Amino acid sequence: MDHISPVLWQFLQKWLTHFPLFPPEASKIAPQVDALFYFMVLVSLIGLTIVILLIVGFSILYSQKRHPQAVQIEGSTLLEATWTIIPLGLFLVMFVWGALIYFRVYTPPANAMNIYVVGKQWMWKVEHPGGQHEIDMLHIPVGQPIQLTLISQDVFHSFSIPAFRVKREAIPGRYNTVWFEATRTGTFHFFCTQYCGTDHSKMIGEVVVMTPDDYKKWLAGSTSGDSLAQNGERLFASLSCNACHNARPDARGPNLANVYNARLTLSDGQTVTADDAYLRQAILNPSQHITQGYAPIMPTYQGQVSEEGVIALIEYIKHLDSDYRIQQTLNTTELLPDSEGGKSAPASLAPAAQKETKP
Amino acid sequence: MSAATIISLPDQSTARIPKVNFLTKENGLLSWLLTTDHKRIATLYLISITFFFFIGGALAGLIRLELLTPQTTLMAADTYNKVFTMHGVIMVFFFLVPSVPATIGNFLIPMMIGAKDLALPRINLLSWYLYMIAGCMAIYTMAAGGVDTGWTFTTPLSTHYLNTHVISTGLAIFVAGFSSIFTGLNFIVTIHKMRAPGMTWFRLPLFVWSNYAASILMVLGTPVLAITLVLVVLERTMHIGVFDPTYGGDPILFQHLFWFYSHPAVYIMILPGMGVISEVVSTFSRKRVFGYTAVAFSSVAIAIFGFFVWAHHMFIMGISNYAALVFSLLTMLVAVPSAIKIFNWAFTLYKGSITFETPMLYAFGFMGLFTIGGLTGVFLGTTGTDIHLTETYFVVAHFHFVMVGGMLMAFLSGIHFWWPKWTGRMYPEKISQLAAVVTYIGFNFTFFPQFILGMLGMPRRYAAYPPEFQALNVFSTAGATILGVGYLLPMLYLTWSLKYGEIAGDNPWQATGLEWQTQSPPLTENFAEIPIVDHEAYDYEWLEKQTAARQQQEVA
Amino acid sequence: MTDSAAVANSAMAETGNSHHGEHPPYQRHHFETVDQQFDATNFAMWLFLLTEVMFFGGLFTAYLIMRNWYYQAFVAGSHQLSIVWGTANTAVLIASSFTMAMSVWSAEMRRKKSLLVYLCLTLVFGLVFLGIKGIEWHEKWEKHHVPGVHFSVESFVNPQSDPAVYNEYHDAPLAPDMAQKTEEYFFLYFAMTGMHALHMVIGIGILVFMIFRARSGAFTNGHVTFVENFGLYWHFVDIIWIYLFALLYLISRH
Amino acid sequence: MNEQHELEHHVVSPKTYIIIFLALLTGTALTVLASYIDLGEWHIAPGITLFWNPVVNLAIATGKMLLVVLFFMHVKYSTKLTKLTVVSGLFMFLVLVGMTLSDYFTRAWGRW
Ligand code: HEA
Ligand code: HEA
Ligand code: HEC
Ligand code: CUA
Ligand SMILES: [Cu+2]
Repeated sequence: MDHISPVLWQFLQKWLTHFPLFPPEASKIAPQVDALFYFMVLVSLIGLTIVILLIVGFSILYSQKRHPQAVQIEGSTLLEATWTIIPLGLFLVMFVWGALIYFRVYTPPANAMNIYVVGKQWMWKVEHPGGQHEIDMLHIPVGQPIQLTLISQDVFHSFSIPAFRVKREAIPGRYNTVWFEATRTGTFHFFCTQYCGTDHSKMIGEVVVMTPDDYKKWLAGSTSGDSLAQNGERLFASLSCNACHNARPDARGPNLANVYNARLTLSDGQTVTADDAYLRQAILNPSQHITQGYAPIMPTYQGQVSEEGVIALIEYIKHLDSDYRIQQTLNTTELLPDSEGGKSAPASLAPAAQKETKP
Repeated sequence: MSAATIISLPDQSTARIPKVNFLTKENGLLSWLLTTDHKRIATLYLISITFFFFIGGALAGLIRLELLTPQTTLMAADTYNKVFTMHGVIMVFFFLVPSVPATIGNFLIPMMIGAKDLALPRINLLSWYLYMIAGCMAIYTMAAGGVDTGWTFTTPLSTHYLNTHVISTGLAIFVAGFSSIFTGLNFIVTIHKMRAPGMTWFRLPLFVWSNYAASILMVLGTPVLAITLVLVVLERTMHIGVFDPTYGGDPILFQHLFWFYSHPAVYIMILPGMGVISEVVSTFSRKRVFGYTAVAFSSVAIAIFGFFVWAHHMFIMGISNYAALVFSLLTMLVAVPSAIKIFNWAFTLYKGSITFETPMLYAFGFMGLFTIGGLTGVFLGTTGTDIHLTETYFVVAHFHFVMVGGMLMAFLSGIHFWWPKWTGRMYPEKISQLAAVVTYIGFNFTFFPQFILGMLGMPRRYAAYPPEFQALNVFSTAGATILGVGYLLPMLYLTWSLKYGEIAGDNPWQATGLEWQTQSPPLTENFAEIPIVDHEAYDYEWLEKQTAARQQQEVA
Repeated sequence: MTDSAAVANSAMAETGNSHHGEHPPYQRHHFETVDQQFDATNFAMWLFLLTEVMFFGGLFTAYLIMRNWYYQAFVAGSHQLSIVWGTANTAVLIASSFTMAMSVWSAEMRRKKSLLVYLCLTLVFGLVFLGIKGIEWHEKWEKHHVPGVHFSVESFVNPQSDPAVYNEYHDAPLAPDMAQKTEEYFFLYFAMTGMHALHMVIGIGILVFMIFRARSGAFTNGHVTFVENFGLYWHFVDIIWIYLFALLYLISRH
Repeated sequence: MNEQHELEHHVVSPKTYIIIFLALLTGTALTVLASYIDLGEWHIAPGITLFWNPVVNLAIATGKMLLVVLFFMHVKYSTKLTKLTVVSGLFMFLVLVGMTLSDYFTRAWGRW
């Protein structure tokens, strides 16, 4: 060993010890994805081994030296059917198994805590419901389903957390969602994986998974004062949405209280659910879907309000149930000390969790 | 591997290359530039795509050098982006799509079916000119500063957020697309209408079948790419269009239209290569391809099903989950015909009489590497695992395994196999066997680590990456150097053999195809008289009788 | 299968009894028979039309999606198109298709004079079509309805400002954001009719060339391939227009 | 050889062409008329409605297309191969449009 130059030796040592062959499994879905992955690796290895064995075996057995005269064979329907049906069967197993995981990853549970993520060239802006903003960082509590609502301000980006085995494209003009539940604390990379221009490779950030207690502390420490919904309320007033959307009987626009997740009937007879995507559409392209009984008079706010503004508005509308006044005074900071006694589940902090009470 | 070859070279002391052949028929530059002879056009193509391959290869070298270190040491991020974009564009549209069809296919299809030329010789020449025009536009783009969209032109990045040469690249690909359409169209017409008497569909060599299938894809898929690029160009110039949400468009629509072509395009890239493998495996095991009909139909099945799976490139983009389900299922179906082919080739060896000349070595390389590449394709086609693996180096490794490990191997296999027919001279066997082994080793070193990188989550198209990925990247770069040598070697010794190679004679491999029954290099009209076909493809007994009869004649 | 058998048979028959000199001058050397040549070029033309179908297919897909999303904008945009001009143009193009079919028939019957007449008629109809298209486009230009170039939504947010259209359809004003989407409609309108017109221009170029050739009797000597294939192209362009007319002009007139 | 050619190669009579021509003009008149009448709609299921106007519109266009293809373009008298080419063109067109739209239409299903 002495012959090897110390520099090279250090280098080798560093490599051999820092040689991850396998990413950490840090979310609830990760072991499930990996199980499928290993199943597929196994099947592939077996398939590959069979192919290689056949080729090498026949090459040895029937090389010209050993077997100078070839025997002409037409084929064999039985054999061919075998290697049609067996791979097909295996592939179908993979398909079904994969589809189950896919639906799980892209169907957030009802109690998930919602965090908004806005991608732009070349950074990630994370908006917590409590009003905390982060750039290229994402703080989350362990053991709590987190739903990310992703949108891009310009081009396609893609939010990928390898340790959680989840990834979702952030595209302009539309919300995409993904969810996960971290199972261990720590810091993990997240990447922008969709090519998005010059500094694509700099759109890297870190997910910090914390214990619920640490998370609470972090929330308290990094609040900017107002929650998203409160920002939304301010916008609602300054954009004079309330000129039309107010509870007065002569209001020109529909009452927005409890509109979130309600079934709406449109003027062309179709019905839609007023989810995030619908609300966003209603603000930016109001005339695309006209609610029954109203005139298409709402102006578009395209260009007047940023993606973050839209998010705040939506967050505000989400919380517009009859007792929203009380809600609005709920400041995350003030709430924190209370919850320490007893029901300490961080879920109760998240505004998103409050909608559970709704049917 | 030494004495036990089936090469039946003529007596080298007396052997001569026929004085009249397609290479010597006319002389002068103009006779080449205005030729309508499919073999000459194939030669022109061969030279031009080799040129582009080495440009693309040099760019690949730059990519690998940059990725040696985690930081952007060699070049700035936007230079890197241009480099991989041009690498992808050149390799896909200017090398791999025309590789086997426009060179080997062009050279062989008329001969294999016993015709004097393709049905539309002037269109064939036109398609080469279109290719060259497109090529010049691509070179111009590079010289003028390049383009950094990635070869997939994702909107709205390509339409509004870049100020590089998107338009000239788009138009270059548009023109190259029409070159490819005309080639495909020509093949289909030729195969339908120009077959020699007695050459029924089920007597066609499998190479013809697979090129036929690829041609269907070219004819039906490429126009969609063309119109998509036109729309991108319009959107870029007029600042209004159907792809950018700011103007009310839908970027996912672009993805649909782009992949409607570009998924079938990957089968355009692989099918002709599969045809080469069928010919080579049969010849060097001196045995009829196992299950001829299954192999023939699997080509057509790939071509047809290949059209129904395009959205597997969009699983995480926010297409409907139900659509993802359907496209994933169909992806599984399209993988099966490839499996059929692999096993049928393997069983062609069974009870054969196998020798291991260079084309056969490359063919073995193809079978192993394509199986790995294809099976990892299934990982990506499975929705659940694709979420994790998409847009990482796993994908990069997948497609290099199928495109480089698959198609490029097949291309080299075919070039070596038909080199004696094309030039009348043999390539040097020993050194070329060495080159085949070197490429195989280099290839695995380069691209296998990338699977692990992808599993670890390293995103593709990254100029700089977190240091924990470095070790595997160093492996990969080292492998690429070996690989580069592996590709440089054939270039050198094949050129050498043009002058010094042994004279090959009509049928050095004792193969059965019609192309081997004429002189090497062939006449301009291919055959002294149009053959009448009375035997199946790969009928070695027929060949033996034929040879015996000829020997008798010579004795008499 | 049958046609290939036919080719094979006639090839054999020919090797039996014909000498080299007997080939008609228009037979290219690499074909065995004139029939084979005709079949091959005809089939090639069909394949080319296949690519054209897919080429326009991309545009139609985009159109269908946008129309679904922005239905009102598409209706309002469509009302801006003149149904009279549109119908007239459809009739003109159908007529030119008819005369083209008759040209092919004349060539097959070896009637040089009638071939020339029908070809010229086709040419005239083609030019008339482009002329009308030009008038329509010009109108769009005047009304600021060319997307990307000082596009104005005035006629849509305030239909009364455009009395000619308003008096006919009494369109309700569009909300500003929907009105903006009419630009999307006109983008597709120009892309689709433009692409179609480009095909017409190319066709007209070939027509002129054909008329010159026909004057020297090129297509009335039994070799009708070129006329026949061009006819296919011309009819195809007609078919595209039939759909464009249905989709762009007739969205909702009631 | 030429006679043989003539036999194989069916020549459509001008009479047929005139009939088709008139039929096409009638079709054009019909679509224009139809577009001025509100043909109503069909509520297949809550939220899914079929409007008759575009359906009729496209049906007439398709009818016209068939006339042109079958008679003007002689497909009715052509080989199986030509017919197959035409059908495969239409089929691929429908695949492109249909499978793309299937994504758009199923996006609203479920919760996403
Ligand atoms: C020659 C080119 C080529 C070929 C042939 C293929 C073949 C296949 N490809 Fe690949 N693919 C590409 C080129 C190609 N691909 C490229 C260039 C990209 C990236 C584009 C980009 O984004 O830049 C890509 C990306 C890509 C993706 C998208 C990844 C992503 O971005 O998320 C997917 C997903 O489904 C996929 C799937 C497949 C499948 C299922 C096959 C199948 O056809 C493979 C079938 C073959 C086999 C299955 C092997 C043989 C089987 C056996 C021997 C049986 C073994 C035995 C048992 C199982 C018992 N490919
Ligand atoms: C036919 C297709 C083809 C071929 C043959 C290759 C060949 C190679 N490719 Fe390529 N590749 C693509 C198609 C292809 N690639 C595509 C479509 C992409 C995606 C682009 C995108 O994301 O938009 C891609 C992307 C891509 C990447 C990912 C870039 C990124 O995402 O950041 C990498 C990285 O390793 C890579 C490497 C290589 C290497 C090492 C080779 C080697 O096999 C090449 C070896 C050949 C040579 C080295 C040439 C011969 C030698 C010389 C000419 C001597 C001179 C050599 C030097 C100066 C070094 N390729
Ligand atoms: C000029 C009056 C007006 C103003 C200002 C206005 N709206 Fe509206 N809004 C309407 C009308 C009328 C409707 C119902 C018709 C429709 O769907 O477009 C509506 C519908 C909506 C809906 C859909 C809910 C439903 O029941 O259909 C949302 C959400 C909404 N508005 C939010 C906003 C927000 C947020 C603002 C301010 C940024 C705003 N509106 C400003 C008039 C207005
Ligand atoms: Cu953002 Cu890549
Ligand atoms: Cu694909």
